[in-house]
Amino acid sequence: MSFIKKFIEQETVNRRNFLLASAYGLGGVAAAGVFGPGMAQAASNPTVAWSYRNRTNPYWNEIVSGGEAFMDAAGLGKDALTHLINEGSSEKSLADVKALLAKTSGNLALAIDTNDAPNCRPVVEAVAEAGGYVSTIWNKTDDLHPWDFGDNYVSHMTWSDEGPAEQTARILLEAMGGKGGVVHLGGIASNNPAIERLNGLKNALKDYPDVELLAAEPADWDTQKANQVMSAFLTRYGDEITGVHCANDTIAYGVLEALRAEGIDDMPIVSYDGNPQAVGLVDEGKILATVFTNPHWGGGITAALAYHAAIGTFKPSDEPNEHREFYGPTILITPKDAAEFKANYLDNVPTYDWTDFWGPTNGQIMYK
Amino acid sequence: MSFERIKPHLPWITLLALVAIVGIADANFLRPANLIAMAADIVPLFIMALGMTFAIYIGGIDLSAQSVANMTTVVATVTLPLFGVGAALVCILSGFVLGAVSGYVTTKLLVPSFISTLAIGGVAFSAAQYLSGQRALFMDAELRDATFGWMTGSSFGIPHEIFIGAFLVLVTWFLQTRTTFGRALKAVGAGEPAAVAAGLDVAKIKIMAFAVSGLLAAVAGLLFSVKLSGGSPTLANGFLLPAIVAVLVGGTPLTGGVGGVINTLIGTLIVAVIRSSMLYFEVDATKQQMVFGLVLIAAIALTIDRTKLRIVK
Amino acid sequence: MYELRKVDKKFPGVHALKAIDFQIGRGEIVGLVGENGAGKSTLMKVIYGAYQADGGDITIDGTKVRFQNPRQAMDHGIGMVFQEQSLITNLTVMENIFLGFEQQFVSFGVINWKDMAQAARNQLAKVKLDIDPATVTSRLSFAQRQLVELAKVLTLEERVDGDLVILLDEPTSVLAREEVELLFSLVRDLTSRASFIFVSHRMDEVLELSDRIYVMKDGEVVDVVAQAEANVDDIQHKMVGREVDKEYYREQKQKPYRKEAPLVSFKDVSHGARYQNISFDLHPGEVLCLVGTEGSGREAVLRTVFGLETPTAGTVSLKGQDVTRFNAQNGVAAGVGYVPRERKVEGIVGGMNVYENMTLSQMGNYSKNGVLRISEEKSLARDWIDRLSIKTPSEYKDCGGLSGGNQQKVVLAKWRSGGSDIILLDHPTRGLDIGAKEDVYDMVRDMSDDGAGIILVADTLEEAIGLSHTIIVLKDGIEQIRYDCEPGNKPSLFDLVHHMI
Amino acid sequence: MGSVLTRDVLVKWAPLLVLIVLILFFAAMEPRFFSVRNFARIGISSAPALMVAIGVTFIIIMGSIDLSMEGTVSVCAVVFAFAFIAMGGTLASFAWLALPLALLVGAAVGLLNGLVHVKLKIPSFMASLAMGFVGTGFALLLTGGDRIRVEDDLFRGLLTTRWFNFPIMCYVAVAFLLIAWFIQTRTTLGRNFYAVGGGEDLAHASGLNVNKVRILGFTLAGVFYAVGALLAVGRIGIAETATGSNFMFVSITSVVVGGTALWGGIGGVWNTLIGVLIVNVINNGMVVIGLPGYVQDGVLGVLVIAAVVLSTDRKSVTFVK
Repeated sequence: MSFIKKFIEQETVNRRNFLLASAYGLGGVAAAGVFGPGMAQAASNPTVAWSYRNRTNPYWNEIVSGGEAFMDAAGLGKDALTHLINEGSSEKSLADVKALLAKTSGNLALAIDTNDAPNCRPVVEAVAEAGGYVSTIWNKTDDLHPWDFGDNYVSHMTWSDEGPAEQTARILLEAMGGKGGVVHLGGIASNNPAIERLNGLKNALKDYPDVELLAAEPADWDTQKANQVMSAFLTRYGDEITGVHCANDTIAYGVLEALRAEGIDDMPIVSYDGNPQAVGLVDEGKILATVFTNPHWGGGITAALAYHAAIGTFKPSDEPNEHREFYGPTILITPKDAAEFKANYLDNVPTYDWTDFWGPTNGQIMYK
Repeated sequence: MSFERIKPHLPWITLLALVAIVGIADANFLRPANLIAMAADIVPLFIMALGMTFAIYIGGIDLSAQSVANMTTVVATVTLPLFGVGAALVCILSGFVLGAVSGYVTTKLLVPSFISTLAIGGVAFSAAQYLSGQRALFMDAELRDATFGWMTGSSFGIPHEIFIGAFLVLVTWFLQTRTTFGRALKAVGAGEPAAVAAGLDVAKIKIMAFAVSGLLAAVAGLLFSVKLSGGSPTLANGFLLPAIVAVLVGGTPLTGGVGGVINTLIGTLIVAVIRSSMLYFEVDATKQQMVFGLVLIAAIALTIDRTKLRIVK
Repeated sequence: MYELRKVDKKFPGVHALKAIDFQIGRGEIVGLVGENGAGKSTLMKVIYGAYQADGGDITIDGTKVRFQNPRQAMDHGIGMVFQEQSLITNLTVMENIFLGFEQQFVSFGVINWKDMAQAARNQLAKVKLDIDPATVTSRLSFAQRQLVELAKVLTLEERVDGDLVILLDEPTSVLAREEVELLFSLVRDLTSRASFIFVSHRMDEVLELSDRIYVMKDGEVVDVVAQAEANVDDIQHKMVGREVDKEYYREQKQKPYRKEAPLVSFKDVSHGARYQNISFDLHPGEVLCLVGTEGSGREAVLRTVFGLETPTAGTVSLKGQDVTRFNAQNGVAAGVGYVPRERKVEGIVGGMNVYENMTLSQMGNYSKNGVLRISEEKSLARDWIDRLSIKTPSEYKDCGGLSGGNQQKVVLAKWRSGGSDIILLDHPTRGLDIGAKEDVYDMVRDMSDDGAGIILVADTLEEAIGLSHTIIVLKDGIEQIRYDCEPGNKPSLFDLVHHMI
Repeated sequence: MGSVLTRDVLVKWAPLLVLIVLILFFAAMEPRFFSVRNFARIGISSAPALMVAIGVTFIIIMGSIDLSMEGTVSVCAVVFAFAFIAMGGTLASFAWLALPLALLVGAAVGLLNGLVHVKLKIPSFMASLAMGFVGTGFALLLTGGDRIRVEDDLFRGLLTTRWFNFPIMCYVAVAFLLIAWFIQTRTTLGRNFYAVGGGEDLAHASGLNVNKVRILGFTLAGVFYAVGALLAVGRIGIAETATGSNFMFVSITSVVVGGTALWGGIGGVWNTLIGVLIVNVINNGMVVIGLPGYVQDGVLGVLVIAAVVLSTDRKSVTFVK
């Protein structure tokens, strides 16, 4: 009857909160607590939450596993991590964050991908106003910076995809012998990573004048859509296609299956993200390269940053800018190192030091 | 008091019961600040649901609402530097026109609204992608605050979104109950052949209903765009199903002529409460969607007034 | 053989059946008459199992039975031929006949269409209908469909041991006279196989067909009359509980119309295959009746006047203005009011209340800049509720919940209060009881006195003759003959029928 | 009568004409579109969609609607994959039992869907929408978000083995199409769908157990969703919570484009075949002729409207909602 037990515990806590609120009320401070911005937080026991897109994507599962690993390492227990799932809806993302802020009275350490870049500002503003601490990854508009929010906006991490995508593209183009035609299957067209990964390919193509970019179509990060788009590409370009550049691993799966249906099993393909399944395929040589962004570490460290800022382990505003906005780690995986990589990162997930916040990062974010 | 007498009041009784249940679980939920914030956050979704109400009220559906809102976030962001406040007008007008086109395709070309609005939604989505150059755009913060700051500020501790929502409820409620248009809508929804035989221009009324739906979807997109200070062709994703659910849970069934904007207000709040209750009851991440579905079935089973449904299809 | 004893049925607030005793013998045809709301339809629903009685016994050949649903009643040989169209039009004739009982043609899960077609042919032969059983029902005429419905019920014969009881609910309402004759002779033939309960508002038909007649009023059987002793006046008296005006159709109130500028004028108007070269003038105060069988073009003429149909040739003018664009809005604006046959579908909007229905066609008069003046609407509604003595608790009552007669009054009030002076009546008394019919006749006379022109498609020929100043007989879309009908100099039924067919 | 018959014939064949015109159009724009290999590709993308669309066709013929297919497909796919792996992971072992198991699960989910709709008296739109959430949620609960790979070469033969240039999954789809056609024309249940769609109250008054027909209809639809799920897994070799996504709007659009009316009683599985092919030909054709990605949604929308306009018997319709 854990439910009842939990219920009673909650009730006790609530009553205390309620009494506290009333006490403030007598002192005339309640208005600030109820309507105004939150009070300075006591650095004890913040709720730790991860807000992400969904659970149907291996990438986010890795993120979650990292978050949970951090919770265990910090002695909080992984069940204590609160999950906010936005299902691809910025509206739900924001509403959930606000609801959680209300529930925890702002005593919150939040790690979040805000789903769409414009959603980042209201989320950060809401957290800052309530006195919580937030670390973001991926989606953020360029005009928004952690240092504009004192301590409450702890950090933003993103991955510079253009460079690694260019690296994979070069591997692909080399495998194609520097000639022929390449097609690109991208993510949701307006997503930042999708744009950067295509740019990476375009950058690499400048050095390979004999390779033609036949087409670039969005496949929405979706295996089935990628499968259909690839089929249609095969019709349109047939043998002209001598290489496929995929914006991520899930797209590559769809592409592989479309090729498999045609009995083609030697097409050079590269992808991105470094999912375990994709790493396996790299090991088998079916994918020539993918880029590991270490979502496990990303998931853990983002939660760790927010948590440690919340409990006062470090003071974000004392940190230099490169500790507030930085690129995450990327590891290029090719058939040569796939087996080793698999052994090191996937079969045995390394035990990370969750207080080494900036060790593996890749420098401050540069805006163009 | 017999059950029959209670029936019409079931939607808001359900709402109160849900609020009470969550409140008992965690009294924090009942803090005025929380309730107000929750209400304010649901406003863009509510505005879309409000528009959807008109389409459903005449027995149709508007599946283009989300795409229209998506498009408006882009249009608003793109046109803000060009037209200032005029950007709002451009948004509203484009939503109105797209809705009217859906209505035209439905009434004149006899394509069921389920398909016609889905198709027009595709057109709106394409337009959004084209206009945005397929990337997320953001508004200049100063320009936004100068032009639309009033939308997202707050007075007396109450966010302006709530005033906007309340204003639109009043307007649409007035439209529904006190105007010839609202009366005609009811007639078309409840008995289209009779409305024809009474000499009403049914096609025009239906086109207008879809146009209003498109218009309000555009307003929802505009407000959301201002709130998030940017636009993207996928920004409003995830609005559609909750908006439809809000209308249905409020007690406006798809058979038409029953329910209305007040029902949608209650329905939206029910959706908001169910959604936050996931947090308050700490429902496991992998179970949330299933629980949402189950609670939804229970809520709909409670709130729909079956006496008005001749046949349950 | 089939008997109800002291059967009671109560609904919330209504005691619908009060200790009904009812019996029917083998091969008997029993008529069932009563005003709307007298309990006829409730009684029928109890008989065929749609409702369950609250008290009393139902026995077949002395054995007590109780039906939970129509299916169980069918298994005991009780079948129902429904009022209106109850065949599913997208199915074939044979599928309709065996709907719900396909199992007999199924082996190993597969329907044997050949067997079913043969069996259907046998059923159709019983009603002397020679059509391909694989025809899709929507292609049949109304009369054919009525016969198919009868054939469908007659399948009980094969399915059930023992005797059949077949309920006929208003089977003649969509039939022309000669089709009615055909149906009646068929029913008489079939008494060798089944007993019939015949329900109709057409008193003459009930008298003609039935061996005995049950008269119901207020949920009770007030009398049982044998055919020989029955006469229309007596029965009507018992049904209504008051004296029925001898001058049923208010002939004494008929005044000559004013031969001034016509309200409606048709000059050689044609509409494809529906009607050709129709010309007439409708004057203020005139009641013009279009007479003909189903499909003779009378409804199409009405709908053209209202603007729902666009003619292919000829000139239509309303109050001297030629109509160029045919749509209902223009019709209403010119003062045309349309009282459709499908009252519940086209006449009133169920789900809207009395005042909303009354102003539906004239919201412009009760609004400014699109904003309604609801208090004025309500007072209008109260006014007309009084004037037409509409039986409703208030102007807030949902029109869908009113009785047929009162719904019709609301429809008429809608047009009259809006100042419409060209009134199109399509079967205005269809399905109404006598009291309500008389009210409608009164209203027709009142409107005519006020100078409104009325085009009528009547429910019965008697009604047409009784009410009209002018009768035009149509056949296959072509005018056959035209009668002037001053009181005392009216054409006979025979005259009309002669030209109709 | 002559003119009536011509019109009827035209109405009956209109969807097919639309399909042929589309194929000719795309072939004219890009000759490579018109090749057996491309038709096989269209066949592969159509096969799972066709199964799901056939399932919902039965529901739509009854005049109801089913929006639960995304959840049902995901649940069936995931359960199948788990069972398949657990029982040996190859068709050569007892793992083949996972195939009928998936169909059973589909039937069970469909049955539940029908029960919620009929027994709780909730209109099918709402009931199935909510049940769709439950289904997707349940699939998520089962997988915890993981993807399950189904690598067995025998099973993947659905995609990789070809007879006459078309992979086996196309033949499986055709076989189930024929089964659906048989159900539609030769069984009581199939005919009763039309009766319910043509006039539910009348069918009820004729002694038809309408509720039973409805529940069986949803159950049958569930079975076809399960077949769709199997083919979807066969196509990409992965079962996941997202296996069912995007099926809802595509399948209903296909059904309507094929000429089955949303108000019930008209249409059938052959219409659905044509509808599915029309939608997939458009999708394939747009990429093949090199239409930019961002206009594809809009073009699809316009073409769908055009196809529905051309392929619906509009004379039989008085008004549309």
